Amino acid sequence: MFRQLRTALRTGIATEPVAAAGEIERVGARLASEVARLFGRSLAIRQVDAGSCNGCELEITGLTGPHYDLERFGLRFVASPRHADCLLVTGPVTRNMAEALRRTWQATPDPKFVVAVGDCGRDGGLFRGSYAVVGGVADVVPVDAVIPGCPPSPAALLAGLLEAIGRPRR
Amino acid sequence: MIASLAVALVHIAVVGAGAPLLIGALGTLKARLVGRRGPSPWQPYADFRKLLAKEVVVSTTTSWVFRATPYLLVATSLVTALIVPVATVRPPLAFAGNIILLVYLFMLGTFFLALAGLDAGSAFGGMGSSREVAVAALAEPTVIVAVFALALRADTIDLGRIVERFGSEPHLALNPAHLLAFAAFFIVMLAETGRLPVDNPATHLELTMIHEAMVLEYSGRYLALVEWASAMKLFLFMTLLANLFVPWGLTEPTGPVAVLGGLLALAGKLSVLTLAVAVLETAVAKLRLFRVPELLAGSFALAFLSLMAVFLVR
Amino acid sequence: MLPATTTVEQLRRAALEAGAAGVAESSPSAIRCRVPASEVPALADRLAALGARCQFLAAADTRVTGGDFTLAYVFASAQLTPSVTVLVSVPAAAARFASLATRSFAASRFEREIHDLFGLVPEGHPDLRRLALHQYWPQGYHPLRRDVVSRTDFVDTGEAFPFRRVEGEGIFEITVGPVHAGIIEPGHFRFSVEGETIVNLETRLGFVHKGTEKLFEGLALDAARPLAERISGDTSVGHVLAYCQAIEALAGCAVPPRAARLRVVLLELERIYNHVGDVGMIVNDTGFAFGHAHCFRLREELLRLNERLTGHRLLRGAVVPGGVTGPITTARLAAAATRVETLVAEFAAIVRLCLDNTTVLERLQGTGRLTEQTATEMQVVGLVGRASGIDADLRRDAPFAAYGETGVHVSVYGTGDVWARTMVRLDEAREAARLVREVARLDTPGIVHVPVPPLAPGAHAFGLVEAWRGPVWHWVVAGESSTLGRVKVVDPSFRNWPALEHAVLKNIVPDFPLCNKSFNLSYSGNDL
Amino acid sequence: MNRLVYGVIAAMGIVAAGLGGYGMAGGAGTLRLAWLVPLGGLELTLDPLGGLFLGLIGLAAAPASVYGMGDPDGGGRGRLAYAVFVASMCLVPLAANTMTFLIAWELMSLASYALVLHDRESEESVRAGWIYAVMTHAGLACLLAGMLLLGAEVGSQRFADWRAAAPALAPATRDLAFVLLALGFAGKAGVIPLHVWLPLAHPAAPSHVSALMSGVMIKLGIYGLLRVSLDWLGVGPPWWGATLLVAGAVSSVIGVLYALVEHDLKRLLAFHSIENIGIILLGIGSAALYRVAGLDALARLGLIAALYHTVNHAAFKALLFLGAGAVVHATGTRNMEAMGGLIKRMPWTAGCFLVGSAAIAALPPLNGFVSEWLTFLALFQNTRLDAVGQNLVFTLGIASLALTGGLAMACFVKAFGITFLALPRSDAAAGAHEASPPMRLAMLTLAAACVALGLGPTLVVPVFGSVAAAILKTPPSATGGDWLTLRVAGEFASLSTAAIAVALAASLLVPFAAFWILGAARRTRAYETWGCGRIVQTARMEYTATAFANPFKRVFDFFYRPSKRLDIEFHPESRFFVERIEYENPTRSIFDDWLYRPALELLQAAARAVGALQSGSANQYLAYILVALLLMLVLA
Repeated sequence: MFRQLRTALRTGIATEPVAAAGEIERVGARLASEVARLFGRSLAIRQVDAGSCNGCELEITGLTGPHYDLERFGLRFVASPRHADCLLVTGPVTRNMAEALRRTWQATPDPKFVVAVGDCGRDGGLFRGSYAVVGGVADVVPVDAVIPGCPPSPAALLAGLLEAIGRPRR
Repeated sequence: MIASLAVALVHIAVVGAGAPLLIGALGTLKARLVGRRGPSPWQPYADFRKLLAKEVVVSTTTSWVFRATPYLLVATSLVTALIVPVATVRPPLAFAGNIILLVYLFMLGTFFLALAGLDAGSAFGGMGSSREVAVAALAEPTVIVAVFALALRADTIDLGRIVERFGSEPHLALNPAHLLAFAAFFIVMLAETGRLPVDNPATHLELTMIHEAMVLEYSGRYLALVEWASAMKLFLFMTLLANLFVPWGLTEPTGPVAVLGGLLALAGKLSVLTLAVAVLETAVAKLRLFRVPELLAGSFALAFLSLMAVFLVR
Repeated sequence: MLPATTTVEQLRRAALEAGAAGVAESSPSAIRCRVPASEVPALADRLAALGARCQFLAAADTRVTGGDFTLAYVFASAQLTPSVTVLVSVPAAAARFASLATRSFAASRFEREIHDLFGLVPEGHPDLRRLALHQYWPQGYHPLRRDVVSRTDFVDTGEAFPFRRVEGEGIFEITVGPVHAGIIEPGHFRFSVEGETIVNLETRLGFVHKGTEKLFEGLALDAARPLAERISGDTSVGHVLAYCQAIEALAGCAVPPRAARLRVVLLELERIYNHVGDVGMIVNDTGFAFGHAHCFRLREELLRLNERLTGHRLLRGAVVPGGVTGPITTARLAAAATRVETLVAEFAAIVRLCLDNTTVLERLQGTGRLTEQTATEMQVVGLVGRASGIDADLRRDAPFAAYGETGVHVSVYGTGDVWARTMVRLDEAREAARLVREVARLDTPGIVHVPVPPLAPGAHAFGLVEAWRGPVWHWVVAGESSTLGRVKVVDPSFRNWPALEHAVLKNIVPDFPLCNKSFNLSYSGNDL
Repeated sequence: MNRLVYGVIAAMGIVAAGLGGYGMAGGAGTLRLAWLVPLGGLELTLDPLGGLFLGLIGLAAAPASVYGMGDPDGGGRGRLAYAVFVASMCLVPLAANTMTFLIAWELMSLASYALVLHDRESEESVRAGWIYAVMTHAGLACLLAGMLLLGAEVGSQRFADWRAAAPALAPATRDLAFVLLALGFAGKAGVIPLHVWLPLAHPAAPSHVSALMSGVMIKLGIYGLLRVSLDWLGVGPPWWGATLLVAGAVSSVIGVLYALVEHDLKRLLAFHSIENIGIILLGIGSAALYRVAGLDALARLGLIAALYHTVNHAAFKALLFLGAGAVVHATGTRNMEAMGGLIKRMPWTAGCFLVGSAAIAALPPLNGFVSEWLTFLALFQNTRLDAVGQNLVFTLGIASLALTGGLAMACFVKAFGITFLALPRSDAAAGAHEASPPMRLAMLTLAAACVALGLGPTLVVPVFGSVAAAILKTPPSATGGDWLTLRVAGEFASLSTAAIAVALAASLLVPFAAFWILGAARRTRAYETWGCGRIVQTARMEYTATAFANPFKRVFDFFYRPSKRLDIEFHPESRFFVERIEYENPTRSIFDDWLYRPALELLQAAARAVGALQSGSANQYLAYILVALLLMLVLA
């Protein structure tokens, strides 16, 4: 336990300020006003992998690490869509996941918003047109914003999310 | 009458408003200890505010039990707040049943929360309920026996009077049995409030959780109420631990100054305790589910020894 | 387990005895032949006696060129060398072939996949429930046939998969997924339990089936490279390297020595960041936030190192057919090697700290035990296999890229529990750091890319890479004018998923996430 | 006809209750009919303790009979047995001499035996009846021997004479009489390990009979134990009380442990009767110990706790059995694994059952909480005793009572949750219907009694206090406190369930009202249970009763000794293709394995030795016992 404390002291706080400005494509106008009012200080995120290659998930899990630490902004990942305000969906949406995504969206209480993550989430990306893929996230549930990239880095994800809820970065 | 009403309001206000801060501070401290900036200690307030503004999605499988439970949980926590010596040694409802009432009020909450977990019919809820009642059923006797070991030495089971007695006669507390009871109570506190190493409040995996598995179906204001109630439960347990075993600073509610003094003393004690819990929670892993009963059995043994010591070391 | 003495010669003799035609050596340790469909089980039995079992099976729709479907089998020991590739024609009219399911568990899975995607029936297969496609997909719709018309006229009716029902009073089913509580890929787990003890587990995957193999068809070689990198996002290098090696084998081009060495560096960097992250996740599932936070801190540093070195955090775009691209100079490589050593040393210290914590250790030891016997019978591969006593690693057994130069120390544990899988990761991360250092030491400036000559239509070749999870296979059949005809991808996850069902038996439900994380199999790579 | 018979019995119950109330209030009376039977004739006496039990029987019989009116299974042959059953139970607490007592006692046993056997087709009923008959007659033999012994020593068969002569008896005689009588009564009360008949017999009877058997008949065992340990034999040595206390501790914990892994709803309730008998014994044992030490006030407290819990248990256990009866009637099964979702189809039954569950789990502010609180206090006060051995016995009692509380809560989460909540697990449960109006009325009455007994301890405790004082022959003392608060032992403790109820109601209603005013209810949407995005929920995915108790099965595996069995049929050529899996994990009973089976084997060996008498028929053994008893009666 003391070795652990020593390690903790030596490493210190690894959390960094958010560097880049968020590159985010807004889809609706609703975001800025209502979302900021409600979720500016508290946002529960349910992540849904609707068919991604796991690259986006890899970077999303990075958000919980010490460097990005999304919790400092009042953002956190939750276990149940019942607890969620925001669905963070990676795509492309496969035929086999479309229904699950729809149900997850239904199970989430209003007000809620959907952020599509990655180039695949935006429009299906490389997988567009496959017999097993429906398309981008917006082809299945209403999307409010898109964070592009393949995969977007944790920095871009964090900046994008903060932009979405209109939260100043500090 | 008016004075005791005022004290009641103070108790409810302190517990109701302080509980989220306690949870928030624990979160911040734990994050700092692992090298993260972590959420603000005020985060739970923002969460509650948001949840209250949200819609509630209720499963079509559920009955009124599911909908009534959040209110009942809050009610049990609030009533408990009136029994525990938070700000003074004369908690307003202390006369209504003393420590036994305290334990059974928590059981009332657990009873309904566990039923609510079963009500939606999902395996996760049942899993949480089954585990929660197993933990509660094994933790509850320890609370009774540990607190009773103290009560015997103070010759009353009124919580306020126990505090008063130990406060005025500190030599009573200088006793190995006292330490045993403290250790037992500490372990049970972790178990009853779903902290590590019994339950992991930070986990987000359906299959491993206890508390969160039961509340997986709750949303919006119901979720806020349930989480608020469980925050209050943690606050009350920690307050009990602080004031029963470190009984100084609390007095009779002679006036606002005395009450304020009691609150300040409590704040100090809780800060230390919060830090201790945060350090402990970062230093241990969650026990395998079926090790938990062993831990609880151990704590029960400690409490039982403490009680026997009252007779044997007389 | 294979007697180490098996030689190509013995395999050749066995093939000939089974009536194989056109037996030829494709490399010093591999032969190819053609066998009539009816003779496959007999051949399999002869090879099994030599320790070679079915390790790969794929179908290709070659009706346009040959009038029949073609099946390609690879028989080999767990070390995958020496091997026999057997080609079999399946007449389109019959669309049936003899199943090896009860002889080789691996084959049974490949056969189910072929049954779904090509509509060829493995006769005598005891379990032909769907694998790649879900229940609601129409009967008779086999999307990997060349002449199929893509259908969108069917909807998800939620029709349930026929899970096995465990009889007995009080038994019920816990259903988890496809949308999980954590940030992980989608899949469905169905536990039959009596309370906490897991009596039976069935996994139902295929949720992220994206038709990847079909997407390869007709692509130009360079256009297919990004797709190969996105088969499983965390194994970008592993897959693209297997793909490139298959193309290079087809085209008969040798990559420059420096490129081969850099490929080692890239593959090992991928291994390290994944192992570090995995250990973080395993420790996190024990509730030990400290280990998780520090492993993730280190993983982030490693990903940033990747970005500095190749321009992409997941090392994408660096490996191309014919070599590698990117500005990796000798000096930067040396600096990277030093950085990697530092980070891995720190990682080892964190792991030691975690494992010295008895509450953590207690959760790992004895949990999710996959015995050596079960692992061997199920033909488990890669990291999971090495934790269950299967001493196989392509980097040593059939060296590719520049592994012949560096040598590889293979870490094997016998206990098969979560602890063993954690220890394999720790050892491999350290070995990977050594390999990067070794390559940096050997590195001299030179070219890193050669152009790839055109492919002969209809030719086929394998690319085989020991990625961080285990062996990745790419089987490429060339199409017209240097495009891709058929690409069959096998991620090690496809081989190992069923083993998880056995490892968790008799464990308790709350330990499942820990078991699952210690396997950390890819859903995307499995579902394709 | 049905209605008439049950109506008459209900009225009889109310009359009995009135008479009992009169007795408790101090009204005394004696009725002698010397000519009716030999050996002392029929003699009935009303005193406060007898009055209490008479009242209890009456008050429980009334709703049970009303329930019987509405119970379609309650008609036919069972009516006469039921009438005899209720009438004989009423006589037991009034009996004033051996003959009267034994006749009433045996009538009660025979009538209940007939009721247990009401379903002769069922092998289970027959087995239950057989074991019940054996155990009850073994108990009778003990009682008879004890009473004859006392009668011979004192020279009178009248209880009043025993009471007077007790202090003069030789200690050995008193001890022997105590052991014999206590064994006989403990068997009837279902004290562990004499409980084996109880979980078999109670569920086998029709539900309104189960309610009376569990609610009051076993209480007559408690009645007997009270008479033996505190009344007839005078002040005994400390080991009497200590034995009762330990028996209480063991019965309470083991009873609830058995209940936890039971998924036959009525048998689960029957096991809880054993637990509650244990809790009552804790009170009686502490009273006996305090009395020996001369701590009269504490003895009274222990006795009040025991009496209070006796009454409470009658109320909530009768309620629960009636509720279970309604459920069993609606679903056609006692197996909880086939229930579920009944709260939507049987809201009244569910509501009443929930009240009963909360009461038996001792949740405030209901009645179970009050009597457990009193029992705790009685046990806590042992610091006043200056005998370390006894203190440790009390400590054991405290620990077991604390453990019992938690486990009972867990068990009733299971009983209510699995039976009434979520989705129905069978077609029968899906098509269940609400109970008939008389059944509902009976349940509502008992539920109201649970609430009233919970909220009114300040009114009830003085009544029990006077009964206790009468038994202990101490002057009745005023209990502390006022109309709102009950004070026990000065500053030591106080209780006010009414205050708790008000506080709970207020803190429940305020947030609710606040949300309601703010219009929160409009922001509610119904949607399917979260199934991870995909699965349409079925009952197969719900927690089962077996599964719910699984953690306990693992924790207490040394006690349950579960024997796992996993049968897997593989494909003949590969073990990776499974064709069928079956799993079982039953528990085994320590008492069957280690006590009764060896005893039975011993008995059989002995029977073989006595070859001439051997016939192998249980009935014949029973006949032997009866003949022997009659002989002894005549000879005495």
